[in-house]
Amino acid sequence: MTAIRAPFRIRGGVHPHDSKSATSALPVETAAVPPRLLVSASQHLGAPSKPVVKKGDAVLRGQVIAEASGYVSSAVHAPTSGTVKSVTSMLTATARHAFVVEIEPDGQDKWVEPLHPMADWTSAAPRDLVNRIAAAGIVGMGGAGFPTQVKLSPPPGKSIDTVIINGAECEPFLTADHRLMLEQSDAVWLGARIIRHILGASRLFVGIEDNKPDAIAAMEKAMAGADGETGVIILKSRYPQGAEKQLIRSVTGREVPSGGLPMDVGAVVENVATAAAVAAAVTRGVPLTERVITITGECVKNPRNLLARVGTPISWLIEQCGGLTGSVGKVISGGPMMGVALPDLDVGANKTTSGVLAISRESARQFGSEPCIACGRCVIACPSGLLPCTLSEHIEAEQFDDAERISVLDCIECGACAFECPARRPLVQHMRQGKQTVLTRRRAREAAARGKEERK
Amino acid sequence: MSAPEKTALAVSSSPHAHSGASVRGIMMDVLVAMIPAGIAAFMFFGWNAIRLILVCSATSVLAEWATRRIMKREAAIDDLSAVVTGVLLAFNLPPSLPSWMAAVGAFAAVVIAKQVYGGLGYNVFNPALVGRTVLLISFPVAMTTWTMPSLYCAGMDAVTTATPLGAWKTAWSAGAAPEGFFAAFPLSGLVTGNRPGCLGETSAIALGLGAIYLLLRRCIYWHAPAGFFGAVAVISASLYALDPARNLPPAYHLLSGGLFLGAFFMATDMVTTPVTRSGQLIFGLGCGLLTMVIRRWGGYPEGVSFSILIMNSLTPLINRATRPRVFGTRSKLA
Amino acid sequence: MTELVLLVVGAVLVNNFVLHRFLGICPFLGVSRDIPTALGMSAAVVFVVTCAAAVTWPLQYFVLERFGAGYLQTIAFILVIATFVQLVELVLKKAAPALHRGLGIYLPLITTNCAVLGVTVLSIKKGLNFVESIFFALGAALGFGLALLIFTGMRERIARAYPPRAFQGTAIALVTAGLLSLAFMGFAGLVKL
Amino acid sequence: MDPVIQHTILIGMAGLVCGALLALVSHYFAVHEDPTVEALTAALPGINCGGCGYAGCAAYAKAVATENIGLDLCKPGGAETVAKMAAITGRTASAREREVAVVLCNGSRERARQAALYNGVADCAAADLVAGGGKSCRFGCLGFGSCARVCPTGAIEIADSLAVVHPELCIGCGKCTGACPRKLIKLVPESRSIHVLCINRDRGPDVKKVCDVGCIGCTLCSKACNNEGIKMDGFLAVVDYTVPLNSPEIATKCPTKAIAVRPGVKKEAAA
Repeated sequence: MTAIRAPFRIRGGVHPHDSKSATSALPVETAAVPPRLLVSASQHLGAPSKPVVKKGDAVLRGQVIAEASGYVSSAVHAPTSGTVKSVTSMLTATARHAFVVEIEPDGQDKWVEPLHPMADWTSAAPRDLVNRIAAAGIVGMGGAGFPTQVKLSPPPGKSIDTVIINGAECEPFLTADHRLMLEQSDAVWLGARIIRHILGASRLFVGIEDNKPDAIAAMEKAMAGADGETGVIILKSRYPQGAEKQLIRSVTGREVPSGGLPMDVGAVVENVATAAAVAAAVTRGVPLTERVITITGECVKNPRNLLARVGTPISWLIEQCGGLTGSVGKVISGGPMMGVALPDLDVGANKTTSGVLAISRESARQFGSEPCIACGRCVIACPSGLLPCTLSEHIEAEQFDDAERISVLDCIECGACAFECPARRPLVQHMRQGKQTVLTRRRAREAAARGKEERK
Repeated sequence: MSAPEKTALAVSSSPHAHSGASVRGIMMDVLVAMIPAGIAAFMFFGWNAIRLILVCSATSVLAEWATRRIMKREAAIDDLSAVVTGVLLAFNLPPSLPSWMAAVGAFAAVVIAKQVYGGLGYNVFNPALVGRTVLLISFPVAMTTWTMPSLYCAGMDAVTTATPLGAWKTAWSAGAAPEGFFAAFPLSGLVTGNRPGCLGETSAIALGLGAIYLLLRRCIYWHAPAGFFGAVAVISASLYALDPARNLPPAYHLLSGGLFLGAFFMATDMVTTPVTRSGQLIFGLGCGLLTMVIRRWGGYPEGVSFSILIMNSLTPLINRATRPRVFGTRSKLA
Repeated sequence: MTELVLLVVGAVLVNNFVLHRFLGICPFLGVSRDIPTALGMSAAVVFVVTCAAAVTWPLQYFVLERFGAGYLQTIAFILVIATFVQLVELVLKKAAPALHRGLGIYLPLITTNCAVLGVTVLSIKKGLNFVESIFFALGAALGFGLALLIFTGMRERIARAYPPRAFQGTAIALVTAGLLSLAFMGFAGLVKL
Repeated sequence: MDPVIQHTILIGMAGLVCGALLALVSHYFAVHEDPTVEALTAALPGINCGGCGYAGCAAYAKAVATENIGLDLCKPGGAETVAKMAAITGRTASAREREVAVVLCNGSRERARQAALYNGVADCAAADLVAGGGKSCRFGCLGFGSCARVCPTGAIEIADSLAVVHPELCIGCGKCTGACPRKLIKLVPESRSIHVLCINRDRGPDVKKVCDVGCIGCTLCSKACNNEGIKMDGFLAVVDYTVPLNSPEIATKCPTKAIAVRPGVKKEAAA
C-alpha cells in the first residue's frame, strides 16, 4: 500500500499562511508539572462531569476527580498526585466557566494504583475496549471534544465501514498533531487499529495534508505491511480540510447529510492524538492526563511543542516558552481560525487544547462594522455552500426565520468566510448568534407545541 | 482570576486570522485596472479626458463627503469608492460634455444612487450608470454628441461625428444601409480605441488589460463578463446569419459601444451584482440579451448601461434563485 | 399574431403600467414586502385585469354605445371591476386564507386601482378589438406583476439598507421605484404603437 | 323613452346582475367566523407584544374563544381587559397584579470589572458567546441592549453598559426576559420596590473580584427580615416576591449595596 491523493477536494475553503515553520521542526518536549493545576470538569461536549473530590482531598495521578454525568459525558482524572486546593467555578480554556478542580502537586507524580495493561487487544470484545476508553476519559482531541466512547458505540442499525484518522491539522500555526505523527507514529497506528477493531470497519485511512510530507512518510512507515484496505490519504492543503465532514468527503466522497452525523454515512473520524490516547488507554491502561500543545505565535519568545499535563495553566505554559514579548493583542486557545480568545491566562489547558497562540496587537484581527459589499468571496470560501453575507445581514437585522430558512444551522463556524471578508465583518459571530437563537426558538416552539398537546 | 493583568487582552470571535483584503484595497485595484483605459482616453480624446475624469471624481468625492456630513455619519471617502464611481462615470461620458453636466451626473451617481441608500454596500443600482442614465435622459443632445478621436491631441478642433452603433441605427431608421460604414469604422480602430464613443469605452485592448489585472487580483470573476460577451456574440451572430445586410457583424457588436467597459467594469461591480458565481453568469447573460434587444430593436443605439441597470434590479431575485447547494443536502430546492 | 406579441411586449416592457404610466403605485408599494404575497397579488391582478377587459369590451361596444351611453363608461367599468374584485376576494378567502391575509387591504383596493380602470379605458381608447384588448390587458397585468416581483426582490434588500432618517421607509422605496423606471426607459422605442 | 331613464335602468340592471353574482358566490364560498373572536380581539390592546405566549392579540383571542385558556394572560391590558373579556365570554376571572420587568444587575461599567477588551458584534447574545463580552462577571448585564431592542414601549434604557427598566413605561409583556442571554430580567409585581440586583451565585470573595455591587452572600439581609421576603439561595440572596416586604431600611444592611429600593409605580399598600 502507498499513500494516495485524496479523490475529492473540499468545496470552497481558504489558504491562510500556515505559519507552522516556527515549531514544525521542534521535537515535543515534556513540560514539568506546574506548581498549580486547574483541571476543568467540562473538557468535552455534552453534560459537564461531576467533581467527586473536595477541598483537602489527596489525589493520585490517574485518579478520577470528576465522573461522567450522562451518556454524552466523560470522566476527568487527576493529572498528577497532590492535594485538592479548591473546587470552584472558574474560567476555563474554552473562555467559559465550569467547575475547576485546583490541585497542588506534591512532586511525587505517583500513579493511582496498579494499572491494567492489556496484552492482546485483538481478541478483546469491542464492548470491553469501549469501556476502557470511557474509563480513561478520552475525548476528541482535535478541538470539539466529543466523548470518544460515544463515537465508538454506534447505535444498532448504523454500521461503520470506514475509519478515518484525522492528521490534516489544517489550522495554521499548530504542529502538535504533526509532531505526534512523526514521533509516535506507531502509537497512532496502534490506536487506529484498535478503533477499527472496535467498530468492525473494513477501511482505515489516515488523512494528512500535503504540507507535511515527513508526517506522511512516517505514518506510511508505521503502516507498512498493514492488512486490509488501509492507507495514508494525502489531502490538498486547504483550510478547513480537517473539518470532520469535509474530511469524510475528501476521503470517501460521501457527504454527511445536513443535520446528520458521520455515522450516517458509515464513517467515524478520530484525531491522531485521540488515536494515540486510545492506544495508551488500551495497551497500557493509562487514562488521558496529558497532551501535546503547540505554544507559538509572534509574541511567544521561544515557541515550543510541549507535552503538558491537562490542567496546566496557560500562563505557565507560556512561561516555559520564555514568556511573552512585544505588545500582546490576543492570546488564543487553539488555532487562529477556530480558536478561542482568552480574556485571562490563568486558565488550565484542556484535553482539547491543541495550541496556545499569542499574537501581537497589530495582527490581532479587528472586526469592523462596515456594510457588506456583496463581493461574494465568503460564498466562494464557504465549505458548506452557504451565503454567509446574506445570513449575516439577516442575523444583524434579527430576521432569524430567514436565517433558518437559508440554513444557518449548517454553518460549521470554520471562519473561512470572515477570513476572506474585505469589509471585515464579524461573520462567524453572527453565525454563532444566529445558530443559537434559531435553536432556542426551535426549542421554545417545540415546548409550546408540547404544551398545546397537553392542554388538549 | 489572580493574574496580574499587565495589559488587557482582546477577546473576539474566531477567526483570528485574516486574508488582509479590504474594501479600500479592492477599490484601489479597480482604479489601477482603469489606468490603461484612462491613458487610451487621453491619447484619443486629449485633455477632455483628463478634464472629465477630474471633474467627475472630484464632484463624487465632494458629494460623498458632504452627504456623509449632512447625514452625520462617519466620512467614508477613504474607501475610495467615490473615486471609482467618478472615474467610471467619466469613462461613460462623451468627450465633449460640458463640465457642469458631468458634475450633475456625478452628484446624481453618488447622492441619489448611493448615499440615499446609506452608502457603499447598500445601493441597489450601479451609481456610475445611474449618473450616466440621468444625464442621458436629461441632456440627450449633449450626451449623444460625439467627437472624432485624434491621436496624440493633434488637431484639437472637435469634429462632430457618430459612434459606430449610432451611425448604423440612424441609417437604418432612415431605411437605408449606411454608406461607407466599414471604411469609416475599421475593426482595428475598435480594438485600439481609435473611434468615436464615450471616453473610456473605446479601447478594447486597454480595457482588456485592466480586466486581466482584475481577474488576476481576484477582484472580479470571469462569469459575468463571459455571460455578457457570450450572449451578445451568440445573438449577434444569429442575427447576422439570418440577415447579413441589416445586422452588424458580431465583431462590431462585441467591440463597439460600451460592451468592454460594461462587461468588465460594471457588470462586475460587487455591490449591485449577484454574490454567487452562477448568479453572475445569469446576470451576464441577461445583460447581453437585453443589450442586444435594445441595440437591435430599441430606440437607443446602445443598451449596455440600461441592460446592466435592469439586471441590477433583478440581482436580489437572482441571488435567491442561485443559492448554492448546502453541504449534505440533495438539492438546493430543499 | 406578431402584432399581439408586440402588444404584450410593449405593455410589459415599454409602456409598463407601473414604471412608465405610473398606474397602480398603491399596491406596488404596499404589497412588495415578500415574494409569495407579491406573486399572489400579481396573479390576482392578472385575473382581475384580464377578466375586466373581457367584460368591459363587450359592455362598451354592445351595451353602452348601442344605447348611446358612452359617457357612462367610467361608472359602468368601475361597477364591473368592483364586482370582479369582490369575487376574487371571496374565492381567495375560502381557498387561500393565508394569501388573503397577506394581501390584506390591497386586494379590495384593486377595486379602485387606477391600473385596472386604466387598462380597460386605454384599450377602448386605442380602438383595440376584443382579442387585442384581452392581450393588451394580459400584457399590462404581466408588466405589473413583473415590476412588482422585481421591486419585491429589491425591497427585501433595501429593507436592510441604512438610509438617512428622512429617506427611511416609503421614501427610499419611491427613490428605488424611480431608478427602476429610469432603467426601464432603456426599452423606449422598442415597440412603436 | 327618455335616454336618461333608459340609461338609469341600464346601469341599474347591470348593478343587479353583479349583485346577484356576488350573492351567489358569497353563498358558496362563505367562511364562518366566530363573532366572539372578533369581539375578544377588539377587547385586547392590539399591540401584539406576545407576552401572553401567543403570536399576537388575535391568536390569543382565538385561543380564549376555542380552547378555554385563562383570561388573565394579557399583561399590558391589565384588569380592564380581563373584565371586558369576562363580559364577552361570560366567564369569571380576576386580573393578576400588573407586573413590570426588573434587571437584576447593578454592575455598570464603573462598578463591574472588565477582563478583556471586546471586539465584535454589539449584541448581548453574540457577545455572551465570546468570552462573555470580556465582562469579568459571568452573570452580569452585558449592556449591549438586546433587551432594549425588543422592548415594544422603549422602557429599557442602557446607561453605562447597564440595562435599566423604567417601570412606568413597562407593560410587563416579558419580551426582554427572553432576549437576555443571561436571564437577568425578571417580571415582578409592580408594587414591589425592594430588589436584590444581582444573580451571581459564586462565593463572596469571587464576587468581590469581579464586581463592587454584587451579592456576596453575607446573609445580613435575610437575617434582618427573618428569612421572610429575602431568602438565601446558596451564596445569593433572593427576594421572594410572594411575600410582602415593607422595610426599605433593609437595603441599608447590604454591605455591597446590592439591594436597591426602587419605588414601584403603585404604592405597596395598594397591592
